[in-house]
Amino acid sequence: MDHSSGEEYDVHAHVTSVRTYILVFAALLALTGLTVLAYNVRLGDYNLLVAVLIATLKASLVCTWFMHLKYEKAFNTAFFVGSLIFVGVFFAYTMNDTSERTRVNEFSGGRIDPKTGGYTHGTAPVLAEQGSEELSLEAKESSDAAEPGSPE
Amino acid sequence: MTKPEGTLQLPPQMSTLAPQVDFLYYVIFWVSVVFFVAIVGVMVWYTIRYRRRSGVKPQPTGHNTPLEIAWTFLPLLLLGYLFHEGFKGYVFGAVAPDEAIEIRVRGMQWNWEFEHPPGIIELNTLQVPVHEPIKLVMSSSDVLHSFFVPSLRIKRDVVPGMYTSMWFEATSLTSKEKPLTIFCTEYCGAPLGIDNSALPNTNHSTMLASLNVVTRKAYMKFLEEGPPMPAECDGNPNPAACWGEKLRVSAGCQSCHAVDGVTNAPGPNWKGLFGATRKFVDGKSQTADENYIATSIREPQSQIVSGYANVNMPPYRLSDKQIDAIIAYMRSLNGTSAPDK
Amino acid sequence: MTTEAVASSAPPGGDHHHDSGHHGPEFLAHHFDTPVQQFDAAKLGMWLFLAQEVLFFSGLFVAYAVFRNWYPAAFSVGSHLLDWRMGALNTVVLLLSSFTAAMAVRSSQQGNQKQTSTYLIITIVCAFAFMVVKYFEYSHKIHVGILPGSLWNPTAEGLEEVKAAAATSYVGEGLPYHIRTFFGIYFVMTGLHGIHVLVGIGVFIWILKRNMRGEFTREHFTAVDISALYWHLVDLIWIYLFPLLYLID
Amino acid sequence: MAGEHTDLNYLNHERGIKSWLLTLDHKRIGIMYLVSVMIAFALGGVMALLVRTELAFKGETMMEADTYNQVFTLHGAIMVFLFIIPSVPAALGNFFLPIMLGAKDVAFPKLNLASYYIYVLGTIFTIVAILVGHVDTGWTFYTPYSARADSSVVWMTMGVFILGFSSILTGVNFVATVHKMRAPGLVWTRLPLFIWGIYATAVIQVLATPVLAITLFLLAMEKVLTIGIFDPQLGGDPVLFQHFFWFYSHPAVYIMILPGMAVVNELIATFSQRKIFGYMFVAMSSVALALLGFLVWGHHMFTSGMSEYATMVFSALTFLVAIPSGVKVFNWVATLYQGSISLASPMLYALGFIALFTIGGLTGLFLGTLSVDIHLHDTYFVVAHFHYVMVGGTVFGFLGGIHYWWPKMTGRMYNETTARWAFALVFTGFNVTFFSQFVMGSQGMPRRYYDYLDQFQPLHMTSSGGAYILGVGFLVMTVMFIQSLRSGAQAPANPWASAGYEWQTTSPPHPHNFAVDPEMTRGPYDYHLCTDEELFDGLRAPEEPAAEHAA
Repeated sequence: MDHSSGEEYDVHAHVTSVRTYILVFAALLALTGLTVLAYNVRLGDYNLLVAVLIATLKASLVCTWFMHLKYEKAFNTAFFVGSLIFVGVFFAYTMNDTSERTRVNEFSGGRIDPKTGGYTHGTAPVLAEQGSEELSLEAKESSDAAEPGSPE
Repeated sequence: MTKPEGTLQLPPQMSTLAPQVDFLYYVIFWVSVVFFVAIVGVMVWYTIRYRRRSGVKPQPTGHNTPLEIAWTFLPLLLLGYLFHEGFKGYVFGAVAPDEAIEIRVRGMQWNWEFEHPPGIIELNTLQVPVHEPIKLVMSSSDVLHSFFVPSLRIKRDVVPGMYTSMWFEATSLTSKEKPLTIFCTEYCGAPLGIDNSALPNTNHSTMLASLNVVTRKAYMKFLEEGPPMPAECDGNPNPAACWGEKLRVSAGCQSCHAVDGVTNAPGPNWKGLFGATRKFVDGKSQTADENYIATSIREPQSQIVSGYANVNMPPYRLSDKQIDAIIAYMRSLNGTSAPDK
Repeated sequence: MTTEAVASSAPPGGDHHHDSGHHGPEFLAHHFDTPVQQFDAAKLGMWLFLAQEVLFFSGLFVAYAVFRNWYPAAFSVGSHLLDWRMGALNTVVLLLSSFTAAMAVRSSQQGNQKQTSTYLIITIVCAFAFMVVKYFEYSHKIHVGILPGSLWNPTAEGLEEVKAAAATSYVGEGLPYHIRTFFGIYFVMTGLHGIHVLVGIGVFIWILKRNMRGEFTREHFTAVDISALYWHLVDLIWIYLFPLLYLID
Repeated sequence: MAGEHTDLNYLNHERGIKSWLLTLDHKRIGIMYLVSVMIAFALGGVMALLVRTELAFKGETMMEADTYNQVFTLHGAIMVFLFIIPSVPAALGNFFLPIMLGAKDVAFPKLNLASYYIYVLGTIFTIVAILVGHVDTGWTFYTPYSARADSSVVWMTMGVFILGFSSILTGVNFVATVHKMRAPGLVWTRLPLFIWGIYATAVIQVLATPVLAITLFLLAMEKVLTIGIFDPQLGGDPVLFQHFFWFYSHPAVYIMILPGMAVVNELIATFSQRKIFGYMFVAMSSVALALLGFLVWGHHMFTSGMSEYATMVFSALTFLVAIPSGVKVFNWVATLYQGSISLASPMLYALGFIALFTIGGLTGLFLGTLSVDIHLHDTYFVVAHFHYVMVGGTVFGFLGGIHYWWPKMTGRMYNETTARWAFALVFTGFNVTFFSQFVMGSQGMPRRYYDYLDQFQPLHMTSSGGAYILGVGFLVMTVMFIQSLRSGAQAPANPWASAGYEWQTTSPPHPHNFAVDPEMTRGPYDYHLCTDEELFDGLRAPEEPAAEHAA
């Protein structure tokens, strides 16, 4: 194991120019502004999608340039991006199951029993009637406002 | 593979679902036996045939990709079949026919409460008509429980804050003295430091209920009259007190209420309770008469005696006759068994 | 974009009189053969740790998604209770600190220790600024009684704020019961992220000290690079936290 | 304890307690892990015997229901978090991974020592939780029961939270070592299958354990800040906790079984003197198991009130996971063909592993099929299934590994006949204990029951009897190993005539593993390429140069 002064002996990390860093930083600030702007525009469900897309764009900018993922060994990128697939699997199945539950009343959070239209046993408003947990002022209001079968 | 009286491995088949489940169980069982015998047999044979003998060198390993592909993808066919059959049986057990009788099941720490359609409440016993689909709509009032009847091959968790449901159709009657046992199979703990934890309905392992499959006529009669007085109380001079005593056991009151006049934990002692004045947490007080006891059984949280603030007793919705029986039993504890009600 | 290759000037191999047959420059650990191997191993180890952090925070994002799906009204009102300007300020502060951290690595790669120290100091100052903004947000919520779960007992002033927030959100009037769940998730997410920022400050102070002692040279800047990677990840998490918590319509 | 070898080795090159507690040598850290893990195993084993003694007779035999709940919780928690997850990767993996790679040490030695001390800290937290008392939630900490119990559950969850980081850091260390520290000539297709197994386990440890950390952190916040995520009264959902918990815990069962399989690869290859059949298929099946393990956690929740659609998807994917395990077992049996098989005690454990793991795997088919699982879930059938896979699988692999590498680790041989007696006791005791539980389970005996119906009494009695035989078997084994340490014969460098890289160095190995940096010119199982000198097992008289090997 002789230590020739060959290329592979010393560390040759890639040095990015200052210009690149400044450009990336400016882009990140612009995107933050864009997110806030998008927030004020009423897009309904797409607001969430737009917010996540912009955040992902910013995140990939930070990853490729600030974290040098562009010049990194293939395995590091593969492992880091690969971990996102596992996050995706975790999201997909948990959301797939939890969104199947019985309809939830937005106001009181009470689970609506499909048959009787009333609240399922053990949810907050039902507990209120049982008096097992004294509810402060505004929750009482919310349970009045949210009578069973209240408008969606 | 339908053996109604049950085999070495499986309990008797008492529901329409059971034969399907058992057939699939035995298909998997025999497939497993074949695989096991093949693998271990070949292993043992090779071990003997090629045992180490001096002077015999091992052959270098070849490789046989088609064989590898074969034993990677061929088992997929078998597994595909198992998945398909399994899912079919599962859907059959999960989706109830429309005309099923709907029974509300409430699990609470160590009791099962059943509510039949017209509002009749049963505690730790369930009567169902034979050859009729019964749909169970279940929820829990405290922690996770799970409703399991081995002979019906049905099991579903009972989750607080959510409805879970399943259905079954009993195929044969159960005898009076040997009802089906309902187990709780989701761990729900035990109270700290009760002395004899083998008593019924005092912890997770004794949270049992009995399922009686009766004729339709008997079921209809039961719906009118509500839960009957237990048979052994008939000859008793004070049948109501005897029923009350039996209820204290079957309804699980004994896990918190003693009757020896001494211990007052975790719930108040029943001996000497009837007629005594009770001081509440908010300072008011009241003599313990009939309706005090009725309300403290039906809505325990509405009137809490001082000293028991952090004991959250669940509501017990017993029928009027049952509450009268408990009151009669309390009177008998004080020795004033004058039935002047 | 011109990229200057790092001219390797220092003679490889350094001196040879080390114990236990040590070979190579002083910073090379005995069980590595070449500095490249040591650097790559460190980088790989760090990226594995970052993947683990991503999975760690993924649990929180899944909880967020489940409860936003169940209680959209409560999340909308809860989000309006938060001051998005403070959130935006915090985002800019963290982006700046991320920029200066990257510049610190660049100057350390070129062996310019003084410049590295200045950039590190700016990064640490930004991190402190972030925590100060967080302190104001938290103290206001605690003072007004808007807390998670059963700690939720808003004072009169708090109730006013909740009603105002409900008015601006799509809910209009009527107060959802589960604002407390939103704040349960809000405090856990931003609190855990805050703890990671504090850890980042600690790491950078330790790196600054070692840099002051002149430990990092053109060949040996691994520690600066790795702590910057950790800091970029903390910034990444906040890039997602800001829109998801502060900007729910 | 140290072998009186004249030449320098990792045991005698420095002495004193400080040299052990502050060591950076992966071999010493491996030994420290081994000792701590065996203590945890003994503690967990005692809990198991208490559980079986209580269940031997109906009604109250020796303890209350609540004490019984605490005992089985401790049995579960200690065995899972303190013993079986760190056992093969941290103890045997730490010791042999660098040697098999031809490296001097793991990639980050300081991190290695740090992860050992994090393990010790986590153990202390867990023991404090035991002393503070009555953690009776089961090793799964299901809410809302765990969220309602008193504060000592927070101690236990924080203890497991810390133990998780020790597992993560070990995983990071091993992946970096396998990628960056291989000796020249050791390409990926020449990696010993033990390394493939430990590598796949490390990947799971890095990717799955953080989700356990966040789950326990949320559970602690649930109790401290009542954030209301898992508590239904505050709008939370207990089934969500089950999703979080099992997203970690199913990959965790692959963290447990893959190292067991990894060891068995080495044993089968050495004791049949042959390369493993279908080397690439077995290696890739380890990686496949690691990745597929993340898709199937829902099969623990079939009856938990999860939606029917999710249940169907999980059941389908669960069957995919059975394929790689099957591939491994078929390839092992194929390796025995035309080999030269010696039934030394390590090989007994390997063959025991194949038989018992096959039963464990096949009973998994029952639990993967939806309608049958509805009947069998949360009964003793499941208890028997995972004990067959964990004890029949991982523990047999672990014991096989300890027997196999004992001469290399300690420089001492152990008594072969006592080892075979111990194996016989362990094998029969195990089968008597858990085969009876299969029948109990399918008859409908629920899990975690302190008291049971009369019909299950005889089977519980047999199971408890079997547990005592198992206990005696482990005692015999412990006595044998202690006796071997005190007065065992000097171990030659390659007592099992194995072609593995770790046998090419002295036993116990040089502080830097190899006196001169190794160069790998052949695969780890290429017996036909090995010179006789490499395969010389030191048992023949030294003067006649192992003639018959040449024949």
